[in-house]
Amino acid sequence: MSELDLRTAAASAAPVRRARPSVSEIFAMAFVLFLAVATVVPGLLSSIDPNAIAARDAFQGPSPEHWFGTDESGRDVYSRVIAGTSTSLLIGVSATVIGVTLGLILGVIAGFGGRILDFSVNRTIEVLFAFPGLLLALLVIVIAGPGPVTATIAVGLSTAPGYARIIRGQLAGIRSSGYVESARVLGHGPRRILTRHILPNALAPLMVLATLGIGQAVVWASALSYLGLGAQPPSAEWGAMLSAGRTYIGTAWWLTVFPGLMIVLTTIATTILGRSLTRRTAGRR
Amino acid sequence: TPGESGSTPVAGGTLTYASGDAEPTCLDPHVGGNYPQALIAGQFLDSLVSRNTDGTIIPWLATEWSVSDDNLSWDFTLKDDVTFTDGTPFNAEAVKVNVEHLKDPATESSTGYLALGKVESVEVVSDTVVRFSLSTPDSALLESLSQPWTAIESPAGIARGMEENCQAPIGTGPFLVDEWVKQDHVSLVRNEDYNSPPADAKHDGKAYLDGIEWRFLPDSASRYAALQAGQVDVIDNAQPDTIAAAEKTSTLAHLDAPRPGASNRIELNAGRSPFNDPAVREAFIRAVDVNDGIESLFFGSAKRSYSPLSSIEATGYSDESLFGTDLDEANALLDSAGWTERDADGYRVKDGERLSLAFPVSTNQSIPAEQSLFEQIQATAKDAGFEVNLSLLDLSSWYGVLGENNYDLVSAPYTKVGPDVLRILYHSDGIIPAPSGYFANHSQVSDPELDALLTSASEISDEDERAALYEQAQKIILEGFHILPLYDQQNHFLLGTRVKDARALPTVSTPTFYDAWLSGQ
Amino acid sequence: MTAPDTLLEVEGLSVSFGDTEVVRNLSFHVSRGECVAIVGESGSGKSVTARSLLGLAGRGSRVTSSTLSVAGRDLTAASERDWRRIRGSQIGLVLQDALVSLDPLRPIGREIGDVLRLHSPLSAENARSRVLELLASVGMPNPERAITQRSGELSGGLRQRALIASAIALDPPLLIADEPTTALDVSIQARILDLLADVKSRGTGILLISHDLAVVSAIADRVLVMKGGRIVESGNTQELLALPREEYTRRLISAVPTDKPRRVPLVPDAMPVPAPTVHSTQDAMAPVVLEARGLTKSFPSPSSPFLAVDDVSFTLRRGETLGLVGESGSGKTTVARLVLALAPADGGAVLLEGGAFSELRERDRRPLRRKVGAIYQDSLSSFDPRADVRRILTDASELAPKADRHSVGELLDAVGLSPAVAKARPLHLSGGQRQRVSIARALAARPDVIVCDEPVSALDVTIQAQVLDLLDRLQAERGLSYLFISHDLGVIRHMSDRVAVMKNGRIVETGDAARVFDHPQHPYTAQLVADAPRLVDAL
Amino acid sequence: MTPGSAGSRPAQRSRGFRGIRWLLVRLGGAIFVLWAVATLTFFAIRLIPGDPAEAVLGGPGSQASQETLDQVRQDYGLDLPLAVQYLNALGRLLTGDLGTSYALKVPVSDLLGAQIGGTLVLAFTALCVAWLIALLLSVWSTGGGRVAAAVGQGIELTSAALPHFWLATVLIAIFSSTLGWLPPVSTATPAGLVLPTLTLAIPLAGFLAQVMRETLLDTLDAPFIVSARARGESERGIRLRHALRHASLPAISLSGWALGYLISGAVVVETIFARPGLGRTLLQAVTLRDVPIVTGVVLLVALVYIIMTVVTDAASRLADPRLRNAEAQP
Ligand SMILES: Nc1ncnc2c1ncn2[C@@H]1O[C@H](COP(=O)(O)OP(=O)(O)OP(=O)(O)O)[C@@H](O)[C@H]1O
Ligand SMILES: Nc1ncnc2c1ncn2[C@@H]1O[C@H](COP(=O)(O)OP(=O)(O)OP(=O)(O)O)[C@@H](O)[C@H]1O
Ligand SMILES: [Mg+2]
Ligand SMILES: [Mg+2]
Ligand code: NI
Repeated sequence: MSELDLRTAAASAAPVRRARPSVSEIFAMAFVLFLAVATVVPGLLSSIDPNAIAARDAFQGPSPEHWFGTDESGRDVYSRVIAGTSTSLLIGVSATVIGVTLGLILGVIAGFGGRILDFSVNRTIEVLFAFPGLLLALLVIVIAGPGPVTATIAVGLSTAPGYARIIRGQLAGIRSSGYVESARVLGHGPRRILTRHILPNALAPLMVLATLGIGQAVVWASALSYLGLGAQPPSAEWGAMLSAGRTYIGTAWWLTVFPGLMIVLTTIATTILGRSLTRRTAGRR
Repeated sequence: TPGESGSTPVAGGTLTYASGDAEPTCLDPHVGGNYPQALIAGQFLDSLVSRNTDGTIIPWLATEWSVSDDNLSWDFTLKDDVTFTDGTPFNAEAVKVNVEHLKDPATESSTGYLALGKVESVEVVSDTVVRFSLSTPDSALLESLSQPWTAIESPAGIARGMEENCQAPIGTGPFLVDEWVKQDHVSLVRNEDYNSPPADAKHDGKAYLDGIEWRFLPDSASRYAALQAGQVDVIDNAQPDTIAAAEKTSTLAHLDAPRPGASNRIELNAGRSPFNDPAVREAFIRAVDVNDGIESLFFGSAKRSYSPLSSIEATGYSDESLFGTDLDEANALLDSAGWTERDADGYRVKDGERLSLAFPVSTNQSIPAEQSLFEQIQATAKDAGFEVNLSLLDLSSWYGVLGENNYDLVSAPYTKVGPDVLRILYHSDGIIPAPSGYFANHSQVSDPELDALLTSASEISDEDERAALYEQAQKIILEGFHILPLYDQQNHFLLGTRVKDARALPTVSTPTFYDAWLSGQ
Repeated sequence: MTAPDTLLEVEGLSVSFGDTEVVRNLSFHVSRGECVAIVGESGSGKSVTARSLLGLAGRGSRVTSSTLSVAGRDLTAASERDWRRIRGSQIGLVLQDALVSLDPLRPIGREIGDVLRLHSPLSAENARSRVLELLASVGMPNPERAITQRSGELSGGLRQRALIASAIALDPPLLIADEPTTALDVSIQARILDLLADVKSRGTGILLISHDLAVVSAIADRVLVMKGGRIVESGNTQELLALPREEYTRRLISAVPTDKPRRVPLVPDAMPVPAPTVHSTQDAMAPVVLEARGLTKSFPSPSSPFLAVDDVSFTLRRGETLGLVGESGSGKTTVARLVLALAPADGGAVLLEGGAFSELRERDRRPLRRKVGAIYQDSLSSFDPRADVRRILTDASELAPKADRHSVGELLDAVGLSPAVAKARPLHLSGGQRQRVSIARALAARPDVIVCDEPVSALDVTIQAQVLDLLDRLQAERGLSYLFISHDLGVIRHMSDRVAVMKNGRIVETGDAARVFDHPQHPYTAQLVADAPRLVDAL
Repeated sequence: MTPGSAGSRPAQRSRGFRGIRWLLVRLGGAIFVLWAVATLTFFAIRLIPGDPAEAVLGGPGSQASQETLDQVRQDYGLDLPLAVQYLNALGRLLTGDLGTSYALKVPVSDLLGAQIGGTLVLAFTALCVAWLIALLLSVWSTGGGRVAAAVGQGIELTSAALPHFWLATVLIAIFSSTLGWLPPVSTATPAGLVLPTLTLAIPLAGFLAQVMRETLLDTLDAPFIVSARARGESERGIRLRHALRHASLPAISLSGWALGYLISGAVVVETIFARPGLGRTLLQAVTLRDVPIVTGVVLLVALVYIIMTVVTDAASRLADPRLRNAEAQP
C-alpha cells in the first residue's frame, strides 16, 4: 500500500470488514439455536410428554403424528430426543466446564508458578495424558460408580490435560509476547498486565476450544451412557436412548438413527461454530 | 420342532455357539451355580438322571433307582462302563465325592448346595451302587439330581483344587473342555469314548460334531447379525424382535425352551415397609398394567403368566382373577392402608414419608425388553401414587442391595427342575443366605402354614397328593400378593439352517448338541 | 527495440486478481548478458510481474499480453505443459522469500537435483556431481556436506546461494531474481551481488527485482521504475539515477539515506527539520541520560555458555543519537533488551540519569521505566491484538506525569496520523502507520530515551524515509535521545551522531559517525563500509 | 532491508550424540510417567468404596465370613500397611507381575498378555487405515476445486463427529445385515477385522484429514512450492515430493494421541464386535470391579501410549530437521 499520502489512507484503513457467514455457519447457528430452544423451552418444540408410556403404540415408524416414530414403550421418540437435549447438553457442557476449569487451573499454575511448578504441572499433564480418554473416564467410574454425574466428571477429567496443555502453551506464548513485553517496558505493573493483556488474550481462544470440546464431550458422555455407565434409561439422554434402541435395530431403525443423528449434528454444529470463531478471533491477530 | 430333519446325520464339523449370557467365572457348575454355567456344563458333564418332556425322570448315568419305604434312603445303580475324560472310572465313589464336594462350604456352591439340602450322606454300596441317605424325605431328589448343577465330575479333577477345576472341569460328557480363552470363547472337542447319553437321546456312541466353539457375544444385535451372516450357528438369549423376524425367515429356526422352575415374576418384599402390609401389595398389583407391555415388547414370544411356576411344570397353578388391573381398587386399598395424602409430584405420602419402592434391576439378568417392561410398570404405578425407583445394577451391586434388604421389588429368575423350587423360594428358611451369600426368598414370605405345606409336599412321594399340596401353596403365594407373575423364564435359541437335531434338555432347558449335526458337512 | 539476442520480450502484459489490475500494460525486454532491474515500492507489482513470466502469477490471476516470448518461443498461449518445459530450463527464478523458498524437509542436493531430474537425462551419478559443481560455483563453503543438509541447517546467505544454484542449474538463458539480497547482511549481500555479476558475465540475462535502488545501481544495466503496476520510467541505470525524469523516481532516489547528511530530510518537499532545541552534537556539556557499563550477557547452549554481549559500555547524552550497527547475531537486540532491563545482565549495569536502573528491583524500577521508551522492528506483535490504537495510546499516556499528558489526538498528530486511525486495530494498518503508532506510544509516556531496535527495517525505502524524518523531527522538538539500532549502514549513518560497531557481542569501534564511516579504524568496520551498497558509486 | 535471523551456527556436537541424548532424556521421562501412572492408579484404586477382600469373594453379595475375608486379605497381601503394599506392588510390577484377577482368579499378566495382541492389531490397522483415508481425502479435497473442497470438508466434519457405537451399528446394519458382505462379529480372519477397523478408523480419519488438509493448503501456498513449480515440477510431483511430507508431519505427531483415542474406542468396538481385547476386558472388569485387571489394563495402555509417543516423537524428529535444530537453539 502506498503511504505517500498517509493521512487520506488512514481513514479507509480503519473499518474492519466482517466476513459474511457461510452456509455451514448459518446451519450451525440455526442448529445451536434449535438446541438452545430444546434445552430451555422444550415445550415449544414438542407438546407430547416424552415419558408418556403407551404400550399399545410401541414401535411405530415415523409418521406425521410421531415424527421420529415411537419407542418400545410407545413413547414419542421426537419429544424424547428434544427432552434429551438438555440432559445430553448438560452433561456435555458440564464436562467441558470441568475440563476447562481444571485445565485452566493447571495451565495457570504452570504458566505463572515459576519453574518448579511449571515442571511439575507439566509432568502431571504428561502423566494424565497416558490415560487416554475413555480409560481415565472408566477408572473414575470404577472408583465412583456409574451414573450420569460420575460420567460427567469422568469425561471432564479426561479432557482436562488437553486443555491444560493448550492453556499452558498459550500463556507461555502470551507471556513472552511482544505486547506484554512492551507493556512492561512502559512501566505497567504485573497485575495490570495480567488482567488487561494476558487473561483476555488467553481466555478468548479458550472459549473457542471449549466450543469445539462440547461436541466431543457429548460424544464421549454418550459413549459412557451407551456402555451403561452414564445416564440410564428411562432418562431421555441421547446415548442411553441409542443404547436402548440398538436392541431393536432390525425392527425399529428410528430408535437408533435419530438420537445418533442428534449427537452427530450437535458435534458438527459446535465444530463449525468453534472453527469459525477461531478464524474470526485469529483474524485479529 | 426346529432342527429336525428327515435326512441321515453326518459326522464332522464344528458348531459355533454364541452365548449372550455372562461368561462364567468358573466352568464347574458346582461352584456357585448359575444358568450360564449350566448352559455350557451340559456339553461336558452328565448327570445321574434326566427328565422327559412329560416330566418323568429317565435314566442317564444311573440306570435305575429305588427308594426305601421311609423315603429316606435312595439306591442308584450306575452304568458300569463309563469313564471320565481323564481316564478315571465313573463309579459309586465318584458320586459320593461329587455330593461331598457340593456340600462342602469351601466349594461355595449355592444352587447345588440347596438342591441337595436334605442329603445327609452318601454311601458306596458297591462299585455300581450308591446310596443316598436323607435327613427327611425329599420328593424332589430325582429332579434335583437331573440338573446340571449337580452333574458328576471326575474326583481326580475335583482334587486338583478349585482354581484348576474351574478352568476345565472333567466329566463324562459328549465333549470336553479343550481350551478356555477368557473373555472370548471356550473350545469344546468331542469325547471320542462317549458312551453315556441320557435315555431320550437319539443315538448311541460319540457325538456327531467334532467340537463346539462356545463364544461369548454379549451384544444382542451383534449376536443376531452374526447368526444372520452365518458366522455362528446357534445363539441364545435371542431378543423378542429378532425372534419374530427369524420366524418369518426360512433360514433361521427358533427353539423356544422356557425354563423350568419359577416363572419370571416380580417379588414384593414383605420383609419391610410398605410391602409388609398386604393391602399395599395388592394395591400395587392392581395398579400396574403389564399385559399390553408384554404383548408389544415381546412380539408375541412371551405369554402372560399368572402362576408362580413355569408353564412346563405340570403342577403349576394359576389364577388370572387376582391380577386384573383396577386403578380404583388400588386407590381404595391405599387409602384404607393409610396412604391418603399425595405430594406435589403426585406420590402418596404417609407420616411424611413417600410411598417409594426401590426396584434394583440386575442388567445381567434382565433383557432390555424386560427392563422396558419395568419402566412401564414404573409409569403405571405412578398413577396410583407409587414411586418406583428403578436402578440398573451390575450383578455384584445387585446382590449387595439384596443382601442389605434395600429393595421392595425385585425380579430374580430361579431355575430348578420341579415344583420343589417353591420351597426354595418361599419357605421362610430361604431368608437365610447360602454360603455364597445368595438367599432365595426375596419376597421374604414368612408364613408357617406355607412352610408346612412346602415341607410336607417335599416329603410326600404320592404324585397327586404332592400336586394338591403345591396347588395350595401357590394359592397362598398368589393370594397373599407376594409376587407379580409376568411370563415364563424366556429361553429362546435361534439356529442356523445347517444345524440339525439340536434340542433343549427337558431338565433346565439348556441346549444339548450330542445329537446335533451340521448338514452340508 | 528487439535486438537479435533478445531473451525476453514482453509487450502489453497485464495481470489482474479478480477486479483489481495489479500489473498494467507492461512492456520491456531483456537481452543476453544484460541485467535489467525493476524497482518500485512495495506492492507495485514487481513480484507478480516476475512470476507471470513463468506462468506462476498465482491462484485466481488473469494474465494477458500481446507478446510474451522467451528465447524466441512464444508463450502467450502456452499450456501448462509448455510452461513446465520452460520453467527451470529456459528461465530460472530466485524467489523473493529466499529463507523459505527451499523445502525445509528435503536436502538441498535433492532440491537442486530436481531441476536436473526434470529437464535433463543426466544419470543420478552425473546429476550429483553437477549439483556439487553448482554449489561450488555459487560459493557454498562445503558442497559435499551441503547437499545432505536441509535449508533449516543453513544460514540465510547460504540458503540464498543454494536457491540461486537451483535457478542456474541448467544454465537457463534468463535468470529472474526477486529481491535476492533482501534478507541478508551487507557483507553477504555484497557476495551475492558478486555472484549475480558473475552469472551475468557468462552471458545470462538477468531480470533483477529490488526495492533498493542502491543494490540495483551496483549491477543493473537498465532500470525500470514501477509504480501501481505500471512502468513510470525506464532507462540506463546511470542516466536514470543522475537525471530522473519522474517525480516518483526522484523521490525514490532521495529516500535512500546513504550519504545523506544528518538532519537533511529524506522526503524531498518535507519541511526541513527544525534546529534541535537542545543542541547536543559534540556538546560535551549535554548531560548523560543513559549509560551502559560493561554489560555482559550469555545464553546457555549445549556446550559452553554462549556470550551474546561481551563487555559493552557506552553513554548516551541528551538529544543525541547513538547508532548501534553490526551484522545479524552480533548482539544488538540483546544490548537493547539489557538497556530496557527486560533481561538481567550477567555483569555490568545500566544507569539512567546517573542513577541505577538495571540494578534496581523491578518494583522500584517501574516508575522509572516510562523514561526509557522503545520502538521495535516488528511493531505488530508489540500491540495487544485486542486493543485498538486509542487504547494502546491511552494505556501508555497514563504513565506520563499527570500534568504533562498528551491526548490521543495530539499523539496521532505528532506522528502524522489522522485521528480516524484511533479506532483501528494495528492489524489493519499499513506497516508505516503501525510504526508511527508505535512511535506515538513511545512518546505518550514522555520518555527521555527511546531505544529503537531496527525501527525501519521492515519498511519500504520511501516509507522508511518518512519515518526517519519523523524520528529526526521529534528528536529536535523534544530533545529525545535515541539508541538507534540497525544493520543498515546507510540508515545508521544518516541518523546517528555517534556510532558503535558491534561484532560478536563486542563493540569493536565507537566514535563520531562521520569519522567512523569515513575513516574506519577497525578492519571489520572498514569491511562493512566497503560492502555497503551506495548510490553514489553509480553516480 | 530486513535482517537475516537465521544465522545458524554449526552444531556444537555431533548429530548422533544429540540423538542419543534426546532418546535417553525421553526414556527417562517415559519411565517416570509409567511410575507415576502406577502410583496414581494404585492409590486411586484405594478410593474405591468397599473392601477389596469382599470384591475378591464376589462383591458385597458374598457376605463372606470373617475368617474367609481374613484369609483372602492374607492371600492378597491386603493386611499389610499401605506403604508396604505399594512397594510390593511396585516390586511385582518390575518383574511384570500384575497380580491376580479378583473375579477370574488368574494372573492378570497372563490374561492381558493374551488380550493385548488383538487390541494392538486392531488399533494399528485402524491407525494405518485412518491415515490412508485421511491422506486420500485431503489430497482429493485440496486438489479438485471448490466443490471437492466443500464435499471433502463435509466428509471430514461428519466422520469426525460419528460416535463409534453408532457407526458400528450402522456399518453392521449395512454391510452385514443388509448386504451380507462382512461378518458382524470379529474373528481371526481378515474379513472379521474390516468392520471394527472401519468403525475406529473413520472418525479418526476425519480428525486427521482436517489437520492434513489445513497443512496441505498452507504448504501449497508456501514459497518453496512456488519455487518447485518454477523449476518445472508437475502438480503431481509437487504433491508427492513436497506437500504430502509436510501434511503428514502433524499427523505423525498426532499418532500417539490417536493411538490413545483408538484404544478408548476399542472399549466400545470390541464389545460390539465381540473381539477379544483390552477394551472389552476392561469394560467387564469395570462392571465386575475387578481392580487388578483394571489396574493392569491402565498400566498396559499407558505403556503402549508412552512407547508410541516416544516413537512418534522420534519419527517426527527424523522427518523434520527443524525440530532437531529447534533444540539446539533454545
Ligand atoms: N495471489 C494474489 N492474489 C491477490 N492479490 C495479489 C496476489 N499476489 C499479489 N497480489 C497483489 O498484487 C499487488 C502487487 O504485488 P507484488 O507482490 O507484485 O508486489 P511487489 O512489488 O513485489 O511488492 P514487494 O516489494 O512488497 O515485494 C499487491 O497489491 C498484492 O496485494
Ligand atoms: N533468549 C536467547 N537465548 C539464547 N540465545 C539467544 C537469545 N537471544 C539471543 N540469543 C543469541 O544471541 C545472539 C545475539 O542475538 P541478537 O538478537 O542480540 O542479535 P542481533 O544483533 O539483534 O541480530 P539481528 O540483526 O539478526 O536482529 C544470537 O546469536 C542469538 O542467537
Ligand atoms: Mg515482491
Ligand atoms: Mg536484532
Ligand atoms: Ni532493506
